[in-house]
Amino acid sequence: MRHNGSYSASPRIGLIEWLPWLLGVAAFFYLPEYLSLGARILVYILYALSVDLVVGYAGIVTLGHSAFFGLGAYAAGILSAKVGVTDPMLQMLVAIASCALLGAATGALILRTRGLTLLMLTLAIAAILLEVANKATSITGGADGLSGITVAPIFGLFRFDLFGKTAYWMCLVVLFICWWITRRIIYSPFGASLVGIRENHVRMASIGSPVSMRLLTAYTLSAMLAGVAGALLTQTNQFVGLNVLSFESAGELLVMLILGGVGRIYGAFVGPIVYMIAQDQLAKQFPEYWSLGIGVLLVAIVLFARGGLLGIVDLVVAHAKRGKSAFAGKEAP
Amino acid sequence: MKSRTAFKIGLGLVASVLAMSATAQTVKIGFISTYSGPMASLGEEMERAVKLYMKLNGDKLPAGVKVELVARDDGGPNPDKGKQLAQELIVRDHVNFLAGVVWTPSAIAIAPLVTEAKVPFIVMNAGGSVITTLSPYIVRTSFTLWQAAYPMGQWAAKKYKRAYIAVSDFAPGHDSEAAFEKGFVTGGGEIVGRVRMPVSNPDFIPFMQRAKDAKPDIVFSFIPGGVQSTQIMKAFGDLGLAKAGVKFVGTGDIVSDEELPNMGDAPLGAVTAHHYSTAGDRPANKAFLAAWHKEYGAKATPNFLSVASYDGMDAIYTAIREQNGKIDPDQTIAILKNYKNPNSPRGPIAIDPETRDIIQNEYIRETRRVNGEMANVEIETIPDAKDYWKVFNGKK
Amino acid sequence: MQELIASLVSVAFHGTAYGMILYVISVGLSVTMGLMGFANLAHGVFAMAGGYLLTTAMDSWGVPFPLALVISFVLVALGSVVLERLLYARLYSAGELAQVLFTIGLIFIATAVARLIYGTLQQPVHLPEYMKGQFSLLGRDFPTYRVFIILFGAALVSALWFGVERTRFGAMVRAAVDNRAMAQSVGIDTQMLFMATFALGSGLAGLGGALGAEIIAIQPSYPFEHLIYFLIVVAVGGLGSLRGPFVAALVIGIADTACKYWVPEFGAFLIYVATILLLLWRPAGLFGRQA
Amino acid sequence: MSVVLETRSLCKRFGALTVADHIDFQLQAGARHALIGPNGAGKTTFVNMLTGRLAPTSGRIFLGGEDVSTLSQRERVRRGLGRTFQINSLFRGLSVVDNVALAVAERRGMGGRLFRSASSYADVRDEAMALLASLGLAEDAQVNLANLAYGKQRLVEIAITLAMKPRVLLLDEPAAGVPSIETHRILDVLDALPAEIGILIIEHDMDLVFRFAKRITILVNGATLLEGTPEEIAADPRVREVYLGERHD
Repeated sequence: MRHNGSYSASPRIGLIEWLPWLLGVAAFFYLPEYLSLGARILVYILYALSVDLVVGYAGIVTLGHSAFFGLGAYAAGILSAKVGVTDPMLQMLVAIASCALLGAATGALILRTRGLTLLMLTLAIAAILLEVANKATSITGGADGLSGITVAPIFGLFRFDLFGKTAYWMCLVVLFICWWITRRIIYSPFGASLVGIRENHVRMASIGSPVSMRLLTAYTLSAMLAGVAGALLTQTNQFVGLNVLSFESAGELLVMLILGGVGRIYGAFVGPIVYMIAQDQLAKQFPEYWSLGIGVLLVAIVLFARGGLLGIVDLVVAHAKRGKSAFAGKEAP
Repeated sequence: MKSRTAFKIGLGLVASVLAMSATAQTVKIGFISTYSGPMASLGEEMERAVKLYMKLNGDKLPAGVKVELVARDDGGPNPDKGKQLAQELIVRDHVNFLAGVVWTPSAIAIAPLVTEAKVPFIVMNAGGSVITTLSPYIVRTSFTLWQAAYPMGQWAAKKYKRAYIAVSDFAPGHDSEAAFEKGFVTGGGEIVGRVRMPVSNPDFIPFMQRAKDAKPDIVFSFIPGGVQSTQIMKAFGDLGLAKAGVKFVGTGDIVSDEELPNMGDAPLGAVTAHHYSTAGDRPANKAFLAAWHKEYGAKATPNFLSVASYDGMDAIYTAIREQNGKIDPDQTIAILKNYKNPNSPRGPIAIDPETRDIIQNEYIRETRRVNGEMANVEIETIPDAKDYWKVFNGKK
Repeated sequence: MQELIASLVSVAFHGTAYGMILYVISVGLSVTMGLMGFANLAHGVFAMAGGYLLTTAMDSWGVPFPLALVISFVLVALGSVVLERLLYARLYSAGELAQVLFTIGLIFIATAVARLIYGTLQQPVHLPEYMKGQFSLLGRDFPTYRVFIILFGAALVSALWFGVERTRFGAMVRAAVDNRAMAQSVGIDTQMLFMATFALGSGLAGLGGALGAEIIAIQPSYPFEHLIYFLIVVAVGGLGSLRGPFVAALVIGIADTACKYWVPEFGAFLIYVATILLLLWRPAGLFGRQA
Repeated sequence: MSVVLETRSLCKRFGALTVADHIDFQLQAGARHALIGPNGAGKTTFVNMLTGRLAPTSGRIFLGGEDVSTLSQRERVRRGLGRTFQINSLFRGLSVVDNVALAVAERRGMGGRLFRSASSYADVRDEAMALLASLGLAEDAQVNLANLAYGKQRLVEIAITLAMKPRVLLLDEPAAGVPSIETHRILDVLDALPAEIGILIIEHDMDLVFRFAKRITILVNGATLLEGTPEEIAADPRVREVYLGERHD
């Protein structure tokens, strides 16, 4: 099922859309030793969701979203390690604000361009942040990473523990809030207009849509989401390293997203879950074959299954439905 | 309904299979090192040493006690990966010891975890001075960069006046820069220039050119050993610094023993300070080398990472023996604080009870051709070298 | 003063050598992107393959250095044709996102294959004796091999330009870059042309990777690590142009070396900032046609 | 009658090539005006300058008496300038009704609302549905546009533009690609367009032009050759000269 803002489709949250949250809560009770992996997965889901908003919905092909993920992570980390602000909510707010600023400022400059130029600009901006983080050793820790991050208990009550219980809940709740907001945005007239821009930006401009402004808004919102994800990563790891800003990790995130399916919200859920669990189980034993497999999978998806895993599910469901359509009533549009 | 029950059972199964913990008499050692990425050779040197020690010393364990090594790859200097692996080793695998760790940043990132989980952590390579101060559960059997670079500076100051410093831009590099500078400047030398180079895969030529153009008497360098040491040696040679009368000095990393055969003549005459060289003329070292060659072939060469890992395992085995296989973290640390080995391949070593850091001999070595092979020949010994950073700064 | 001149000469020399390598690697990317409109992020794979072929040819097959360079060029060009026919060609009309993801997938595969065959270590290049040491000119020493790179690069660039300006093949490429539909309508077999250009561009990348193995270390993460520099050369130079990337590569090579020499504390920061400013000023690059 | 769209001495050059050469043009309110000319005469360039997609090299454009020469596309749309495209320019991944609703929403100025869901704006949907019904597309409202027959896609093209409630409508070859036996459906739709809209049509199908237009301007080599009623144009010998061969290729 694709989730698009539409003037004729109901935005009600379907039953199946509650499934991930059910699983999320169940995992806490059934897999207590895997909570830190779980928290990391939740963070990457949020990160993927933010990328889906720009790449999948607004159609902005960016390779530089790690800039915002990294900025959020470093903002929270620096605030704690260098300024001494340990309150997680405050860290989160500062991360969001700085990503909003960077997103708006860079977006205003680069979203006028398209194609290779845009790709290059997003890449270069992420590269600049990486270089700054690498060289401003006294603030960021440089290649050593930023350690000495302490995070105070949430609301003074819940301490971040070794097993990652608190971190897991924090990530789950924050992801839930961000998902809810993102979903509303996608189903709003604004979200519909983003899809319009993705499908045909020339025509959107000709019907009087402020295309650049819409893209800038989407870009900034997405930057903020990525910033939240980054800050969460810092708080769960209590450490920030340069690789949050690296091109490899940006590429890896795109892999997760395309694996799940682009432009359909839940692709951002399915992708990281499948990818990271597989990685946890397989990558340790077969590091070489792991990246070989990822590469082959990516090529295969691009060539044969552009919609990712969820796209395949759609096809199967559509096929099954067609089989019984003589009895089934109206088919969902 | 049915499917939900099935789901619950499935989850439960997965959880219980994965949660199978260590049996009573198995001591688990979580070992983190680098097996992939450009620095993969480092992990191999360490793991070979650990496995060799375990193979040769199985009989030194108390009856019924087994040691299990759980090895993990951090893929290079990725502190967050290292930290994540440590967390998993502690929480999922319930290890009794953490060991290994090539990179100082990773060790720093892991420190708070071992404090919270009370898991003794034996650092087998990472040489940043600060590490042992970050947790009471950290013991180091390798070295610190201050230990090598400070005496190197003192030694160089007696012969040369002008030094150029070129180090990798991360904590160990910064440490060695500060340590060399302190030793060299206190001894009356002058630093004529400095540069910090990227940590992975740089082209050293522009940096060495810059060093050459500053016209120093010596270039002091630290880079994370392995293949990079060959690269920097090549750059030093190609730019003709030696021909221009510039001496290359550094910590032992720039002339790692296992890379010496690849370097050609470039390192001839380089002077380095280090705690281990395969050319070290000690019975313990000879025995160690013999065992190594027997196990891994005549061409395989151990290096300082191997020795630190070998000694680290000896420390762990000592702790296991003295507690008869029942590992209590605090008691372990108490035992390790007083660990001594007069017959390590690198000479006598001991853990400083005050700082939990290593005390060992530092050797000033010159790279020479011995019997047609390049070797780091020990020419001076500085006995019982501590971590000078802690000495000067009163840190524990 | 004397010292300043000495440093300027060093920077210009090493920067030019680096720039030559960047150009030989990237020029193919510029032409294929301009010609086929394909966002090929995996171009660095060909350069890496060239580097590995060089070291393998020399160390395992005992091939002398000059012949090893030829082998790198030829084998990479041939290999790229297979890839082009089997995979790339299916995506010429696909969207940019699909192309980007596809080529990232290729990078993952290449990285893994390189690791499986060669391990993770940087490949040492054992240059022949006559390429080692220094070359004295005007009282200064220059590393011989880098002098060779500059001379070889210059010769290659001249040959390439001459070829594209003066041969029939070159004329067809230029026509197709200018206007594909037009070229097709006057009877140019664009499919063959794509294939040949792709092979040439990839072969050059392989040659550049081999030639530059001393400067840009050959190891599995090569295609990821240096991608941004290859892309900068193309984006700054302008798509589909031969001269643009040359100017861009030299400027970037020299600027990068200058930064390392004088302000190493800034790293590549200044290069990236300059790239962004330039692309904002001229989105199609220095020599590209502005939309 | 009043002038709703006017250009004064509009020029466009690409390097040495002049594609619009001092064009003075007036469109009356409620006009049915056609712009014709041989291929490469600069018709599409002219339309692109009117809408603001291309900036003229010199000259001015007035919309309802206001100088809009430097305004963005969006500003001109808001002032009542609508256009259709020669090659379908639609939102292929969306349903037909959403194609139109996007335009309705933008006109009403709520296309950028962030929080309430799009489907809660029933008035937007109803207006879009009504418009589709008026073009005979009510049945197809929920169909994915990419699955719609080509001729109907041409109608959606017009529907989107009408949703903007334009005062001036620029139709760029509305019948392009539609088999000639079906152009009558397009013509029916055009005939039924609200009388108050000033329409400028660019079309190669001369039957359609002569049946629809009340006034015709001929553009040759970027300059106005002639303007007049269909009868005057048909009678002018210069037209035959320009079009000789053109209509037979």
